[in-house]
Amino acid sequence: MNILNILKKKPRKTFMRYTSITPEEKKSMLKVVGVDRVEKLFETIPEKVRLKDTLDIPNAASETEIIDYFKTMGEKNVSADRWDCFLGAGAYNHFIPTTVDSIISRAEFYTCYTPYQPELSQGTLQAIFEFQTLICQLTGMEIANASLYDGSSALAEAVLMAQRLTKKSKFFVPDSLHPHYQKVLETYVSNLDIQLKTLPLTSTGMLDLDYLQKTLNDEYAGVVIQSPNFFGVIENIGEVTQLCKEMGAMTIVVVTEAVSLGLLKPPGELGADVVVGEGQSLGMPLGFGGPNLGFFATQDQYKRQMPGRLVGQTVDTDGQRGFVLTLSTREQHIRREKATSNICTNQGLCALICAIFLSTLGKRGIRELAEQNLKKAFYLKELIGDSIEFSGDIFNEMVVRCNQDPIAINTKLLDEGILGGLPLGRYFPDRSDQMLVCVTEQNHARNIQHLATALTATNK
Amino acid sequence: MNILNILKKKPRKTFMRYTSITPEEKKSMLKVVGVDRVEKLFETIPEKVRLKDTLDIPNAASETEIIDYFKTMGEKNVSADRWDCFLGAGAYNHFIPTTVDSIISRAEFYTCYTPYQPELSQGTLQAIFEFQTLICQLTGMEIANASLYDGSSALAEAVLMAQRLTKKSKFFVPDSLHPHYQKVLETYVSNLDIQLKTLPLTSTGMLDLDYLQKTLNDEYAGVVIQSPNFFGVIENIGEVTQLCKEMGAMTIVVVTEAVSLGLLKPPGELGADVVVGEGQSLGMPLGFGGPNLGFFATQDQYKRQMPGRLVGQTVDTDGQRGFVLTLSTREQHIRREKATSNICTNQGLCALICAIFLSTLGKRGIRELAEQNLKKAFYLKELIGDSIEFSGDIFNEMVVRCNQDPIAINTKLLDEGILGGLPLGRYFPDRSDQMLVCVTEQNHARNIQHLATALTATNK
Amino acid sequence: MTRTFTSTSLEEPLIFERSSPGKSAYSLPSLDIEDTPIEKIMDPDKFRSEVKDFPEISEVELVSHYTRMSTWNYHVDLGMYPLGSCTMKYNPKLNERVSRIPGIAFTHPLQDEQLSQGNLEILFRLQEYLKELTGMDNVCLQPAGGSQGELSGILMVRAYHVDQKNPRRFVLIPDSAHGTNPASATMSGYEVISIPSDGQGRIDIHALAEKMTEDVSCLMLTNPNTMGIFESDIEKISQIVHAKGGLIYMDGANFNALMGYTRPGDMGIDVLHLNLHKTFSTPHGGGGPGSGPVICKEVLAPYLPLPTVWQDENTYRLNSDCPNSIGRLHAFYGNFGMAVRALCYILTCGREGLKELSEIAVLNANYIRRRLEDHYDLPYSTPTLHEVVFTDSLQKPHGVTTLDIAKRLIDFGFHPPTTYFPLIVRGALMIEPTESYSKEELDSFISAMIDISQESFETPEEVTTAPSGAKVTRLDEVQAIRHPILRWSPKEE
Amino acid sequence: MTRTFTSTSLEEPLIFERSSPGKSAYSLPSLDIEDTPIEKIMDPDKFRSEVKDFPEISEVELVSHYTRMSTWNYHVDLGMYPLGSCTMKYNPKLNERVSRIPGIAFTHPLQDEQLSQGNLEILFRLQEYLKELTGMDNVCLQPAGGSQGELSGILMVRAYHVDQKNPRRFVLIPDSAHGTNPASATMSGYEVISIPSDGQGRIDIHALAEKMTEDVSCLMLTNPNTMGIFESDIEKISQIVHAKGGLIYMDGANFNALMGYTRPGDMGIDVLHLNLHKTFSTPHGGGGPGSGPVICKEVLAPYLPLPTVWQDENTYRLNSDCPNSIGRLHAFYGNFGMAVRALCYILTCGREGLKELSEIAVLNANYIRRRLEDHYDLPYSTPTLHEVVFTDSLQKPHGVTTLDIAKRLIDFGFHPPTTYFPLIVRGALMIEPTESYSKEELDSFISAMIDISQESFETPEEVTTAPSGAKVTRLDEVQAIRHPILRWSPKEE
Ligand SMILES: Cc1ncc(COP(=O)(O)O)c(C=O)c1O
Ligand SMILES: Cc1ncc(COP(=O)(O)O)c(C=O)c1O
Repeated sequence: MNILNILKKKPRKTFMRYTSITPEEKKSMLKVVGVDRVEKLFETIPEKVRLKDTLDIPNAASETEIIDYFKTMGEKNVSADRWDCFLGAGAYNHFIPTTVDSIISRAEFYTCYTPYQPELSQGTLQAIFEFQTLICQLTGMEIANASLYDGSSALAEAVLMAQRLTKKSKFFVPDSLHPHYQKVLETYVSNLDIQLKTLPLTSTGMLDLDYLQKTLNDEYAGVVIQSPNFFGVIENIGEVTQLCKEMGAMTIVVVTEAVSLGLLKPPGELGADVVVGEGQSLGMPLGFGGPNLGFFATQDQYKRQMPGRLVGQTVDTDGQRGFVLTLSTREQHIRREKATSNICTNQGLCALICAIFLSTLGKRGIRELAEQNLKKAFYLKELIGDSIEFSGDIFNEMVVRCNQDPIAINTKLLDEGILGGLPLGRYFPDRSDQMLVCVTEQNHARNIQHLATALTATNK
Repeated sequence: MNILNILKKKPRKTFMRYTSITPEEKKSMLKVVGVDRVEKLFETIPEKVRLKDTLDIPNAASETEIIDYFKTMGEKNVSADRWDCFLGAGAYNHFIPTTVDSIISRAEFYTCYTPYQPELSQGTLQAIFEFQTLICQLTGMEIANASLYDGSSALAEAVLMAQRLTKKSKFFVPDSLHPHYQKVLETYVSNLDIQLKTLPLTSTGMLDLDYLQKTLNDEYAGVVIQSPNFFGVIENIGEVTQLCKEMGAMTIVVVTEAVSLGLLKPPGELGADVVVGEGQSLGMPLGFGGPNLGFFATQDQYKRQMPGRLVGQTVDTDGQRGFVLTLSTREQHIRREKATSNICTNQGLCALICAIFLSTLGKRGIRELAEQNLKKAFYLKELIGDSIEFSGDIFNEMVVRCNQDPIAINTKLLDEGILGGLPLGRYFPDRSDQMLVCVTEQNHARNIQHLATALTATNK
Repeated sequence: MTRTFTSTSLEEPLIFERSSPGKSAYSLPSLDIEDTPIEKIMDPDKFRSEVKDFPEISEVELVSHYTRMSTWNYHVDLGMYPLGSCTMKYNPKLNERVSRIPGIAFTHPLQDEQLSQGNLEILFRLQEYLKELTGMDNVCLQPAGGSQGELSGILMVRAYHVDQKNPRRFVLIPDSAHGTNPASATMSGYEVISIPSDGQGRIDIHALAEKMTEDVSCLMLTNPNTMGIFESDIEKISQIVHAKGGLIYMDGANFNALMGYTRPGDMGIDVLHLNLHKTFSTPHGGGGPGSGPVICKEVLAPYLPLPTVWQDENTYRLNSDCPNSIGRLHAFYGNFGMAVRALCYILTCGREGLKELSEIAVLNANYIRRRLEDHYDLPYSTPTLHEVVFTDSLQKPHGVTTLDIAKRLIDFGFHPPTTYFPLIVRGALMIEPTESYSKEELDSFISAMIDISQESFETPEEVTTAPSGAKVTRLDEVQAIRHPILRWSPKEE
Repeated sequence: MTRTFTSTSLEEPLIFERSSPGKSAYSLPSLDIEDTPIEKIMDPDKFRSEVKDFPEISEVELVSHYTRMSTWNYHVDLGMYPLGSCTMKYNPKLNERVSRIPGIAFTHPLQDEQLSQGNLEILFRLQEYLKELTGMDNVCLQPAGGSQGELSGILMVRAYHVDQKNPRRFVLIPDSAHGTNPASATMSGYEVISIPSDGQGRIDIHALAEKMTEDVSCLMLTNPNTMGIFESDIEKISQIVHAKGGLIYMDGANFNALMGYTRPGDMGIDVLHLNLHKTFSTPHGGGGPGSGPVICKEVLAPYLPLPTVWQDENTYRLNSDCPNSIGRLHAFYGNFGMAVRALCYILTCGREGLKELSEIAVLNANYIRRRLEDHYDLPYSTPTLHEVVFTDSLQKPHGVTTLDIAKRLIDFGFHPPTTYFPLIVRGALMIEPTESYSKEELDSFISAMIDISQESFETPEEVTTAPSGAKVTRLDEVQAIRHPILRWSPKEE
């Protein structure tokens, strides 16, 4: 639909659909209030700042027009429901069981507020308590919060917490961290007493442990490590936590592809102090990058320094189990400028999605899902052979060196129904011949083969 | 997806997703029951009739495969969400407010049974009570039942009721009745003591009142009349009921396009004894013809001869209002071979859809909707001019005489994104140059113009 | 943890009582043509002034109206719903999803066959699978419910006999049959002869042999029957009926007991219906829509309702040219949306899955039977399959009836079983657990039943005054009948 | 008709307590490549053996688990939810529908701009409308919640001052402000100076003038403030702050009071955030996701977070080349799905509709205020807009506190108002009705509040022991803190 149709429409006198007061009732209510016109209620707004003109906003559009409009917008996009998508890099195209949308479409879950009144919010509270537990199990950590905005701000919050705990200010941040996470982290710490030091990587694609060993000293509050890292390579978390422990630095592990935790040793088991990451893989559609789900897990001893909401178990006056938001003295609404974070609204419904997703898959499903990803990525890797940039083990993403311009390859693939990988030149000028490719259980074998052919083709 | 993919799949050992008993539990339950294998429980089935082979049904398919399969099927169809649809003839493409699907998707409504246990079914019962009332208001009748399968079987049930009430067996059925309704009626009465007599139409497209006046006598149990009729023409219901009253015959009015009742004088006001019809227009998608909604409304005096379920208001032991299925001594589960009908399961959820639809539109909306249909159909009629077959007033359907083969016209229109009308040759060989065209609020002005041009084009 | 607690729920008036002039919840497409006044189009005498008393409410109120009302219903997603004969199994969310795919949901029934190949393939495929599952030769998906399936089947039987030059006069129906059976027979122009059940809850084979004459058109048999008992004399029955030139109709409402274990086609059945809304998981919708395909042997195929779908090389076609067909039963193809869901279910479960479903359904019912048989009277000791029927005869001396037991279950957080059906069992309590629910849920139901039995002996008034935990207490059904109020009317001013 | 009744609800254990080995609810696509054992792919030492204690349940149980739990929540579709400051308005179903259109929902954030023109148009259009509604010059939709909007805004203010060669040290915040304001200031590297409120519930202008120095970076003002009072000295305030080179940040959480009546841009505001999950009807989701666009005047535009969307002839582009930007706050574009819903809402309501919503919201709040002011203490007599704050001071002498009143409302079928906020009002009861609900609903709330006040005088223990009609009675929050149990753990054997 041409948006002009919306603009052209005749104005509608009243807008009753989302309000429920009739003109008659309005009159009687005004009478009770003691004014004759509703405008009178706005008289505390000084005349001078009152709006004289009508807003330059279109007139009300009908339901049909609106649906047509958004459908048209959808058609102007390429999307993973019609193209086979090999883009990853922090947002992953995984299967979403039908149960998820069916449950979160219950108004009981999606229209309610943060569960400040626990007696009327036990459904949400119990679900978040389950979510916290599932995240602990998946990461191998002791406690987890009720969610943060996304993986990147979760990382920033982890760095802030490590600074508070260690009272130190230097952090190592690897070159293999998702570049957007790097940027968000920089924004969050920009005016605080925190310094970020880069940590190089080796030809395996893993961070340079020798360099870390040589340079890490007791001035460091922590080391950030992403695994699988931005280039898809699985890091040796255990070695890093070892080094950190020796120097009194905290290890902050970032996970952008949470499905990997279904198969890989959990960071908690490898000694991580904080595990943060992005939960989008666990039930959320790509959604153009949001809403997604920051998760934050750590050790029990840090619970009073954690950011974000926490649901805890308690009992009611009859001794019955119930759940409440707890340890809120960490939070802004109690502690104000001394809070552990400014976060208030978080990603509650996404935490619920994640809990439904993980409960649907369960112990066997999460494993099978992770294995499928590994196997399919390996299948592509084998097809590509020598052009894989890094030698380290990968989960479901890999960097491929192309003989042709990656952007041109993608353009060609698009016509074959394939949404190609991420040309790395966008972020790393020295990698402009490379593409970051992701393979999930959603990609079809024949398209993986297609992709491999396109990626390894030589200039004609 | 190629269905062969489904067939090829490796069999899955257990199918837990829709069952909830673990292998361990199964064992312990078998022990309680006192058998060692579940097969033992089937031993009352004589060996000789037991199935030896495995079924020739595919192995279980995954959720993704199934979604892909049905999407592929959808793509093999032409559908009104992508083509502008001018087909009517008993199934109408009307706007469906978003509220409808949102409410009926609540498991509380769609997964429950017929409300035989009223204490746990007050939601359904109150909704049906409201539906019955809305149908009464719309048709101008005194009572209405909780639904029948569709408009055609509702008509058949009306004829059977009229026979029971009048103890007479002849019925007039007009040539302008929907041909499928005619067929269904014939099936239902085929072995009963009922004779159907045809009633011709005139060049107005309306039934021949003179003929009726001349031939109707006191042997007739009733006269069936569809308005707007199959050719879109609005009948003179009042005149028919007048004649019927004089002869002691009942007037059964059939409405296939229920939206017309938002604007046209209700049959009840014009003296109809029974008003039956199809409610699909009121909130149900075209759905390839089903599920849709038979409605049945009549006068209070006939309530004990009505077919189908009825919800009534009563009080509980505290004197509180509540609703129950009532007057069930008419029904098969009480009266068995003497029941007023064999119907049991009806179209409950469709009745709910209809109630939500009508409540969403409300008094003003149903009028506006009906007026839009009338206006748009009139717009097409004016564009077509002389080639309109019948001179009678129409609501939103009309018969057009074409200079070219209607089927060929449709083929051409299809490429322009238009799903044309119904070539009448399929039903009436002498009308093979004619097309029954329907215009609703959903059709775009530009496509109406296109259609008019195509319909009136002369042979090149 | 106890299973239930009490809490505050919200009342809600009738939509008409919420209405006030001026509110509205609708939004129609804007008219994109020049606006001609309707009086210019037609004689205003044809128009009504308005739909009197139609509701006027906002969208917000509309949503809260139905949302509140919805909370008064018990439903399958909440827990076990052991209504016997109704097969209240889980209705998969996936079914709902695929049935709403726009290319399927927004198709017009009269669009050309060539433009409906996807839908026709769906129908065809379902036809094939149902034939395979039942061991029959042909099928029509048109009947919109079980009872319409019955009507179709009996009409087909009649048409067959007419072709044999005698429609015959009677239909034999066991006294344990569902009410739709005799009603469908009547609507087909037959008279019904009731056949008693024997001491085991099966059809009395001697009575059958006696009543089976050459004036009998067919036997309508439910198998397993409404006691959940398999008619193990089926071969004998078949012999008796067929020997006299009669046919056997099978009411397949209880097919959930049989999948993968036996097929009507292998036991001498000539025609049957299935309830897709029972065995094949399509939702009951508070009373429909259902779907009752009619399925038959070759001998009856010429009489099937029209249209059916057949495959012609790579094209699917609607078969409407069949001179002996009993004709149409539905304006279009029946409840197509239910066929979509049923096919989805069959593909999801697969051959092994379907068999497993029947196994678990039968296991669950037998488990309940065993656990409750010391507490409730079991009228027949015959083995049962997917459901079990108890009576209230142990509790009745204490003034507690089946109705009371059913209502009391509500307070324990369960939907009651089917009551007083089959009619041949006095005070029947008919329990069908299906395969869906967990052992915890079954155990919890069993212990509620045992508790209620205890209460019946110790504190019977707790049972006879139940329910107290529902939207309403027991409703006055007599008043509803004596003074029927079948619609809302505005208060007289 | 009374508003409520009590009924039986179902309990439900934790998902882990429902789990038994061998059950499963999942169905993954089948592997369409040759199956290589994972040990052949990677050193098995990298693998975990399993996710210990992960749940194993069937789909049926999964659905009933969440369905039962859902019934323990109060929600917007059920009735009035008068949580002050939270704008619990109706969340249109249409928003949900359009946000799920596959071409929108399944787009990858890193796909090329050219392949995302639909999404970028959506973002661009929303940017334009928000600018118009607020009278500001530029906007970034990235902040994922109100508090992230605040953080962005204050970081922008800081970046501006840095460009003026002095970041300055303090941020002024009225004592009535929401907790996120001071917390965001701290995270931006500022120290907070609290400004008291005056006797009318407004910011104390003299105190402001006193504290406003050249070391103050900005004032964070909520307007209307958390008492629902418009800061009518806004021009004066603006003058005071700007005279010292400071800027004004406006917390726009209460924007639902103002649409079409006034615009922050016209009252001297330099930067603000809006909560799309309040004013623009995106659902609260039990605690998010929300969206907190940051909107500014030209002078701050260079500092906006990246990326924003701009239009270049007929193409929409992501702006990421802006050297003075404070940088990114989110891995991608924030909660895009909420932007889709907010745009849908704006297009649905249109210019007249948005204004009308604010009018009705303000009327409803004033109606409640007038009807309750004889029963509850009103701390300020100043006129209020969209919400009203009472206290418990009339009830307290009888032992009934704000907490008690809030809990008692539960038994009357309402969600409680916000309690004990703003902090400057002792025992605050903050009521925001929004524009959504009917007069019947408002009247019913009012009469519940009056009844509770009566009870406080006559039978205070009814109030102090409330609620009795919820899933749980009052919960022991102290124990939750003293012995935190933040996750389920398997019972030790
Ligand atoms: C045994 C039996 N036969 C027939 C029917 C009738 O099926 P329907 O309700 O679909 O008409 C039922 C269902 O109620 C039944 O239980
Ligand atoms: C006045 C006010 N400011 C800021 C916020 C914070 O918004 P958010 O929860 O989106 O971070 C809120 C909401 O709780 C609020 O009420």
